[in-house]
Amino acid sequence: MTELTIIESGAPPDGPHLPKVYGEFLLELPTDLYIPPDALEVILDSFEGPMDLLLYLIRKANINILDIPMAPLTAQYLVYVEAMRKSNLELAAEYLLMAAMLIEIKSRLLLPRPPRAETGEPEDPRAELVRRLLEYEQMKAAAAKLDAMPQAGRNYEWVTVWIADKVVERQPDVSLHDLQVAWLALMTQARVMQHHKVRREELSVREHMILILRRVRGRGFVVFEDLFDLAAGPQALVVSFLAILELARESLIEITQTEALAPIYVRVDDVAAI
Amino acid sequence: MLPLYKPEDFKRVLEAALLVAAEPLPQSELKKLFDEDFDDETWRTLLDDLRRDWAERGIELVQLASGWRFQTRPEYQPYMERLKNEKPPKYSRAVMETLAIIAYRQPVTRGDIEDIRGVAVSPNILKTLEGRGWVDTVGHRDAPGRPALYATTRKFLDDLNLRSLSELPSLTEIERVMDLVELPEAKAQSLPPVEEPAAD
Amino acid sequence: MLPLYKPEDFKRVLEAALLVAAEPLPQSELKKLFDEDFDDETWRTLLDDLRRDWAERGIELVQLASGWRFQTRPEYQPYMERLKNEKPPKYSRAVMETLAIIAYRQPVTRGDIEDIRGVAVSPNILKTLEGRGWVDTVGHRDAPGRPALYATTRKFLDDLNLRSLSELPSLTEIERVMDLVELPEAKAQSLPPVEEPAAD
Repeated sequence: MTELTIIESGAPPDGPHLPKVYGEFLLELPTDLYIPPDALEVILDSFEGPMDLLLYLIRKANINILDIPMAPLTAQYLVYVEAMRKSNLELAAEYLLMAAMLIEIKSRLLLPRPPRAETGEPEDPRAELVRRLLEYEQMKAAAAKLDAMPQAGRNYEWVTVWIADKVVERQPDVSLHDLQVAWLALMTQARVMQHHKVRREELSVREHMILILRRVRGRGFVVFEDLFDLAAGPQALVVSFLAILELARESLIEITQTEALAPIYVRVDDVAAI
Repeated sequence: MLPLYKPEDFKRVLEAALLVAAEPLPQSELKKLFDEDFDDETWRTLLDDLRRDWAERGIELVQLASGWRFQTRPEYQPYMERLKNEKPPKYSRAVMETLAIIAYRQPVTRGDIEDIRGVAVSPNILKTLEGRGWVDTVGHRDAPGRPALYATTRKFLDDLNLRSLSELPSLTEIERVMDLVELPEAKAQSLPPVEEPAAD
Repeated sequence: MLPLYKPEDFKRVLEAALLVAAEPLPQSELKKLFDEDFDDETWRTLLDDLRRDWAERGIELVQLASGWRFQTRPEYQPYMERLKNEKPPKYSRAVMETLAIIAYRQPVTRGDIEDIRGVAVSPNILKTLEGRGWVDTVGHRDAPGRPALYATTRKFLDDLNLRSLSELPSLTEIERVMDLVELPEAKAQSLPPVEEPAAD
């Protein structure tokens, strides 16, 4: 913590031409007050409050913020407030509060200061004001920095590509493992129940049974030879033949031949159902 | 302002504008992008060129009645769906068992499935599988009531990434797994722990 | 479902998902896209690779507080604005100062903000910031009237292209701009040369 040790710099008014505001002499004419009266209102409106106005005055006059000459600053501030009061009746109460605070600080500077309990050093009546001014100025600068940062919608845009119509409702995913698990559960159950014999057999026969059923379905009589894909190789032919025999055994197809050496026809007897 | 010289520069601006737009952009709107007053052919070339750039991607540039827009390709849709905060749907055990029976024992009737599962098969189960396009009727068994015969479809194979039914995990394998799982349990139950397990 | 084999395939899905997303996507969300369980390094490679693909374009892939997102490059904004029907909101100094105080001093009550700014904070200012989704109430101070405590949101970070609050311009840096470095000098000037400055 840096202690503020500030030498009182309020000089007594000298010269008869200095204006008086609230009974105080202005030490110097504010250099920035020569503004056309209608413009004044606009400028005053641009202040964000008493802190902003005070900072403006301090920075404009190039005063060291750690060593504020209270008398001229207070005087200048009051000139502005007076101008605001004249042009705008609804002067925010904060401005008047600040005016009172400035006058209070100024008068305390003139009195002997009681030493502070902790350090034994006298507290500068301006310390709290300086702390607040610095904090406000810091936040004001931070606001300007934030405003300068790229902002969505102002400096860049979010990309959002249209999602094509939700054609498909989400379907459960099924993996081979899921099937295996389901089958396993069935097997376990079947063993427990001991009344269903599960045969081990070549799947490809079953697959060919379905292929043949699909080929024959709805077509009435199909020539037996047409059910074989000669290009598929001898193994496939054998499997196809086994499949046809199995289909016949399960009464799923009907195989007919009117006489020896006549064409063999295969038929699915599902006309009634279709 | 970023200066635009080459056709590529214009395409970049056009691309960015289309990726950002919330609505399809008609050509009249796109024209606002550039000071240059391109003729229709130039616009067509620019847009076609851009569309080609995206030919191999998950997003495509399409022309609709109301203008141009980028949208997802349907094939990518399932992946996009995954990011929606929903739990993936799951089939019930009954559905999965029915599917397994149809896959391994096809063609089967509902009665066959009920025999194996030991419970009645609700019509909803078969409807679910038919709705998915995984199962359909391939005929009717020549038996009282002429029950429908169910089998799995080509879509079932495709969706499970199989070339043929013979690529399903073989039952022998499944049963071996089952034996391994079941054996210790059965043994433990039937034999007192002190005795040596008898070879079977 | 479109099968994915090569890294390129995964990148396409990732790209599509990021282009489509309405919100920035964190890695935890991106992981849902694939069945494969990639490690962090693989993710980093995929995302970096994708970012490089877009290096020369009007759109860039950025990492924000809440995840990854595609956005236009600021250089392209003047062109994007030509297609916008409404101007982006321009915030008053009062709004920006309030935002700065909340951002740097959070959590703060309205009273804290008023103390710093020296003026009453109109309800509209906080409403503007809450409406934009940049600020919200995170609790109440245990004080008379139980005033609400305000803090900035994740969206605030996202919209300002930040990954965390620590990426805000540092106050030290801001103070340097404000000439506070003058401090030791000012002290030296105001103190009589014989006295030693108190050690702190």
